[in-house]
Amino acid sequence: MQELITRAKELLADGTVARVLGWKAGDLEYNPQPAFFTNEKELEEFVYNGFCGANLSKYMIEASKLEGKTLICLKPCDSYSFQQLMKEHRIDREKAYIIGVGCKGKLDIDRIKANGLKGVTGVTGAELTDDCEELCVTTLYGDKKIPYADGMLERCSVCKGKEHMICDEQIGESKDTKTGERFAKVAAVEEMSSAEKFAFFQKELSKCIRCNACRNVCPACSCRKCVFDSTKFDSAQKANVDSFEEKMFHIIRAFHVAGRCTDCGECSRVCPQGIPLHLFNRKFIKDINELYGEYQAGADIEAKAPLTSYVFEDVEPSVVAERSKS
Amino acid sequence: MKSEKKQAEKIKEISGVNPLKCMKCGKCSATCPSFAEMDIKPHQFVSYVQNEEIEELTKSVSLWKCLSCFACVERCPRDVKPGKIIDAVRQLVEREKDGDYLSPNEIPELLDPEIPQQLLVSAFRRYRR
Amino acid sequence: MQRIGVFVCHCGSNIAATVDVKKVVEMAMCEPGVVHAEDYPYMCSEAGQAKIQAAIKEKNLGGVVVCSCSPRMHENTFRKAAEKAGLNPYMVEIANIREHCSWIHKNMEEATEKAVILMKAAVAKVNLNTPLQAGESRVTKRALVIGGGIAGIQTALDIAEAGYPVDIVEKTPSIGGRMSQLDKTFPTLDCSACILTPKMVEANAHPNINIYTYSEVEKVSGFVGDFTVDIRKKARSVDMSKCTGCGVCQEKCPNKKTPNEFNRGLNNRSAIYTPFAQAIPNVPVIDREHCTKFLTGKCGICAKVCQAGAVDYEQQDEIITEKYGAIVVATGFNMINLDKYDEYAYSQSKDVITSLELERIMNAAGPTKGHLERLSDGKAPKEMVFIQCVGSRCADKRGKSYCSKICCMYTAKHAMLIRDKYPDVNVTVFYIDVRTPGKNFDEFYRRAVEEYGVNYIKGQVGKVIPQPDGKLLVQGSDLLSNKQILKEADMVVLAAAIEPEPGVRNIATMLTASIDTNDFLTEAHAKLRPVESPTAGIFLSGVCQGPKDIPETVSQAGAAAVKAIGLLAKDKLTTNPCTAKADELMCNGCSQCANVCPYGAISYETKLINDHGVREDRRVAVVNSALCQGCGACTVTCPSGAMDLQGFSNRQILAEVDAICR
Amino acid sequence: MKKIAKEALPMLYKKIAEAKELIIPVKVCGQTNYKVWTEDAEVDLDTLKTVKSAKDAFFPQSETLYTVKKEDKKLHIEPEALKNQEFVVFGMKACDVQGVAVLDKVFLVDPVDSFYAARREHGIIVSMACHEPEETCFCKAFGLDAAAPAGDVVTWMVGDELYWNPVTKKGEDLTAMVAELLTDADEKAVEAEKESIKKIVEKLPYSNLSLEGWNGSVLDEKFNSPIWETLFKPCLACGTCTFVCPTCQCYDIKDYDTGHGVQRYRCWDSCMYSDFTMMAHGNNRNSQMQRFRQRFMHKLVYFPANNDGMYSCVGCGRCVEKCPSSLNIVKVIKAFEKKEEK
Amino acid sequence: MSINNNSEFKPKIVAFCCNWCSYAGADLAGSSRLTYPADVKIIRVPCSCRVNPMFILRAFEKGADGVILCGCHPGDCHYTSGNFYARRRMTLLFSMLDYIGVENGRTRVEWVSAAEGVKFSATMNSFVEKIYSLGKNVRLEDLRCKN
Repeated sequence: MQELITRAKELLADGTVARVLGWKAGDLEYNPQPAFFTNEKELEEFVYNGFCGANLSKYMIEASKLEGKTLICLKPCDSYSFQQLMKEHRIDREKAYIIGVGCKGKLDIDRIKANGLKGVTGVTGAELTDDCEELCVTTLYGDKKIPYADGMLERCSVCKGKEHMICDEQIGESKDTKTGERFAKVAAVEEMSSAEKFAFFQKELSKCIRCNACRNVCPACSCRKCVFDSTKFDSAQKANVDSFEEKMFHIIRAFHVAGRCTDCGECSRVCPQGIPLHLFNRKFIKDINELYGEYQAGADIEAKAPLTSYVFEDVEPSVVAERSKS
Repeated sequence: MKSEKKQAEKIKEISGVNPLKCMKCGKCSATCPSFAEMDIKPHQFVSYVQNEEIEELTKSVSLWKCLSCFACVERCPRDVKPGKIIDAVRQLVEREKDGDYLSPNEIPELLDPEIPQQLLVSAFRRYRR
Repeated sequence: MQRIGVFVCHCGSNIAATVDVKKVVEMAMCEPGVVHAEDYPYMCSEAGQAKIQAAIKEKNLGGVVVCSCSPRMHENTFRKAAEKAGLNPYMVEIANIREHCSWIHKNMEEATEKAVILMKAAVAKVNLNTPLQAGESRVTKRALVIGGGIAGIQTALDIAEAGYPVDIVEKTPSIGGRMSQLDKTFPTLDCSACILTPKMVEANAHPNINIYTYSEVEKVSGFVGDFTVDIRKKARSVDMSKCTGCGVCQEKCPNKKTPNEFNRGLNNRSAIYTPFAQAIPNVPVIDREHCTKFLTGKCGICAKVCQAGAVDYEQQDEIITEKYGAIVVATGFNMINLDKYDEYAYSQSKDVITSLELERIMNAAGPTKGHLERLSDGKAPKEMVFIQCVGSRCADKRGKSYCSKICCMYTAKHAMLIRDKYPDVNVTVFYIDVRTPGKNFDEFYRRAVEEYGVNYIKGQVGKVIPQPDGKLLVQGSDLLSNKQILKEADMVVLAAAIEPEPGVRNIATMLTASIDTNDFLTEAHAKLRPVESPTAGIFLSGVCQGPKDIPETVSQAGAAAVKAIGLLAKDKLTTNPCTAKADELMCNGCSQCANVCPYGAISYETKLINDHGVREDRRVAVVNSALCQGCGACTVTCPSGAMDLQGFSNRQILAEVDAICR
Repeated sequence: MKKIAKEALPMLYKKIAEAKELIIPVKVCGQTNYKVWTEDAEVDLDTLKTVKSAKDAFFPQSETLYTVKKEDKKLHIEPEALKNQEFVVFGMKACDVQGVAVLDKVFLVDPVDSFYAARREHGIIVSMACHEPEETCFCKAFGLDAAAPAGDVVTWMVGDELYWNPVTKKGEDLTAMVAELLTDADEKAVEAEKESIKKIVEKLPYSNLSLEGWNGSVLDEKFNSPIWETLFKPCLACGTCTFVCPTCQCYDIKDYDTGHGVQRYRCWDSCMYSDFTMMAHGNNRNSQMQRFRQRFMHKLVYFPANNDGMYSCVGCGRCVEKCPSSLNIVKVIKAFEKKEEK
Repeated sequence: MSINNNSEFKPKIVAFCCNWCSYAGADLAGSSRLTYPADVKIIRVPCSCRVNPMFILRAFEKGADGVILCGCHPGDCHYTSGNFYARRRMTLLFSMLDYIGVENGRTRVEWVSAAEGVKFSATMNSFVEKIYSLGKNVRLEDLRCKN
């Protein structure tokens, strides 16, 4: 972290960048927030540790409009989002100086608390310089040590890899955190009967409060005006009312980002109701991989996106019924 | 008449053939090696089924003269497969004699001089395919 | 909300017999926005249209719904009628209560209920219609004809005569096409070359016609009135401007082992060649795949003997880019491949030939100099058998489902010509049906039977068995005598099915013209617009649209020419206003829409946008409405819904969905 | 003071539900929210904070106001019936109960919101002391006592017993209804529990949060502060904070075409949304900074200015837990604190 | 509402047809008097690629029991490639619907040319039959639209 701050100070000082986009320490151990820093003094509050899960690439849309370059810190997974946004002309590469930061897996305070912990007042062992094997959690009701992996975000256990797709320089070490198969849960749902699938999603989505956090955090949902906020599409909806959210909103959102979603996992991270929203995006990714060939959004700036290309021999939609297990 | 209609339907079902596709070109008869020995010629079989005159078909000599070589099936430009129709009529006749569905494995045991040779040949050919 | 008028047509009893039109009118009056509703026996009639116009004026209608036949039938009629009454034509919507309702349902209650729903959907849509203005685009007064056979030549001549420049693009080294390969033509037995050659010469000499032989269309862009076409002029290796057509090079060429395509490979030609004596242009081509100079680098004899110095081994393919207002497709046909027809022994015996091969054998310039002889041993045949419908009318994958149409007549012609020239040859024709609709056609066939003694047998041939002595044993049916016939023949002629020239699929794709499952180009309407493709500005001439004989081809060629002339005579075209449009305030500039646009109609501009007081430079999509054809692919790709299709907008379609699901 | 054994609670729920609708924290897919009790519901009184507050019980996220039906060309308006059956909200914490008091200030003053008023009239609040307050709690800053919430009946979970103390007429009536399940108890255990809670509250990291300088009279000063310009930056403009908040009361009114009528309904709106208070001319707050400022100015300045100093924040800490960008009202208050120190 | 309504299931079926092939195919079915159930209501769109997944979901939301999309055969699109895009979009959408537990028979894509009146009618007959066998769409319909 210190190396990162030193480098940021250098780049600010020599005028390479006008500002730094990173994370700022919070008032609790586990709640650092995305922030812009414009001088050395402010950088004292800079922090980069296991709780810096937020993907900063979307903030670059606004930063692209500002004078001068912005130093942006990207984790390996964030770099996919950044490149995808570049591909869609939403951000200006020339306005960014990218430092690829190392990653040893990001933490989820809700998962940490799910280890039977209440009133968490401190967590140590999550610095990038730590070996990130064990977390020491202090709480109002006693302290406890838990394995690092037990506090990690779901997405880190199915990590796409610790390689940066795009960056100007790299700082900090990474550690492989992949322990699971990315599509295992999707495949498990696919195995269910039609009624079970419906019950599963109905139950999960019945929690949705339409706060739009999933949409607003999503780097692929970068529309200036979302269809769900637009009166032009007759689709404007705010209410959480029976059966609308769980179907239309989440399916359309997943469809709109299909072929563009890098599977950064932010939607699931931010959902206040803990809905596994990535299951929608991953379903599309899995289908695309299986039906149209492996495709990773954000990995290759030149590759043709699966929904804006085709081949004559593409499968017919009836393949869905043939493949369906329900 | 009614039962003949039923029989015609049965023949279509067994053979999977739609006799209405026939354009009466006669290529089946042109190609048939047993033509000379037949009273009802292969192309006529198709017409008989179309006209639901099954009675005569079941009594015909041709039924047991067809070699099931399926040359007519191969060559038919309209995919009518006269050979399959003949085969179906044979099955119909045999079933009415209670000789229901045969599987190739059962045949050696069941071999009975009463079963016409042609039926066996045909069955073997059919199952080989 | 519009003031809407609903007009329900009885279509005589076509609609009224199944749909309670009065009930539809009554229900229409209950719909929001509807201020007028009436029914009439024939809405499309003069009087019916007058009713619509009167209502528009009297009730100050802002939208019109006509419940009638398919919009593909009369949408234009009603739009024009509304326009005459001062209403924007795009404020008219049709509820299809005939093809989609009265004609397919029998129960009156059910059909009426459905008609009411269709009416409601149309009313819901028209409520959201906005007046659209058709744009204009310029017409390039030049036509392109693809294919230089009789169809292409005739079309080009007719267009040229009307005063418009025409280019012909022909794939082979000479124009002339299939007709130049024929010996005689039915039913008059004219010499094919005698009637074709003058046309070829005329086309070549015509000041308005420019011929690109040995050339292919490579790329087509643009749209009706303004196509841009890249033509690849393949390297001929002979300078057209220098060559005198003396023919010495062909004589001296040491490599004479190349199968002669013009003679269907029945004999060989030199590597530098003109396909046939009357070829236009009379300039040879070096077949680089077979030329010794190109294969080994050694030879160069043709260049040495050419006194004009026209041979140019260095010549390169040339791309010519030209603009056209109209394109006529005249790509013609080929015979199907008979390799799969083992039973006729085509690939086993040289004496089993196709009809087109027989044409070449009978032709004085052909491989046998016009003598009818067996290709295996050169002996004169005594017994000839013709087999009809080889590959035509087939339900299986080996052949074609359609009737090739010309075979009955040319077989009669061949039979007659043989009997005429060689009276000692017996001719037998195996047929399924003899199809002779056409002026003097049946008479011609009867003459073959009655006057020339051709033996017609109803029945198909099952197989042809080559015998050790060189004879061919033909086993066929005689259905009328219910016999199986075994006949020894010296030659067997197969009337092979014809199929569209294989390259047509590629051309159709470039032209965005549709083709059917048999690769014939689709006409805009099977009955009313038989020479036009559904793609505007593309016309169809000859067999590329479906099997036909020479007179039919020539008349269709003329018809296609007239349609093209009709287009070229206009200075400007009105464009379809139902094009895509991007909402600048919502556009993300993400380029996804441009990725799916088949017409390259979407570009991006950086514009100063005032978004409710926030001013900033934004990259936004701009649609070129002259290029946009209104497919709507972009609208679905656009996640924010910034891209919408005028006339079929998101809200309009959703309103229809809502109305139907109500 | 009454009590009931923890293991007997399902019987209590059943008893209440026989007569009245019972709204209680229920766990669904790992998340606990207030829901109508059913026999198979997984009641969860252990989770301190439900994701959403109990606000829904009195002011649902969406509710139909009336339905318009069309017959020929005539329109008929069918008003939605008001709540006319009693219901019980079980397990509300001190902060949530205070949240309802805030809502009362908005909906029960002229013009009275009849939908809300009907729900308030028929709602019976069974509150519950916070057994184990958490690090995100700061109700103390607003003068609330987590150990002694308000309500019609107040309860404490002590060991394996739920202590039950009716304090209002409604509470007495409810108690009478379930009397057979309750036994008498003394207050000793409850007093001990109160002490223990108070001790924990003292240790909470936010307990000493100072609201000094935040009141109805500092409008211009706070409004014009440059702090907002940097503070809002990470805000995603989502509605999480609004929708989990027990006091946010803004709503939007919309129409929905059901195919056989048009339902006019109201639903929660968030001042963080770009179309919040959108009017024909556009929006009067057209940057996220302005919208962000609005939210906190409303809670800490405008609301106290109009309601005798009552803040419209109750310190439940839900926004602290749920904000995707880890922004929250505490950070806002602290940011000003820091600035003013300098 | 009449009591009849419960006992007799009348499905609502939306068919999106491209103007150039399938709508013309439907016209041909009509002029050939090839019947199919009146439950099918056709919406004309210029091309199958005009059909937004949102339209399909909207139909289900509003109570449609089946949605079918008909377009030109692959390779025959009037706009050259529209149906290829539609094919990918619909494949993914249908897969998603299957994934969330909507019976996959409720959605279908068929390629029907202008000449295939017979196919159009046969397709509609088989689709309607399928919808009858699946019964009412209860999983996607918005509760407010139920009555």
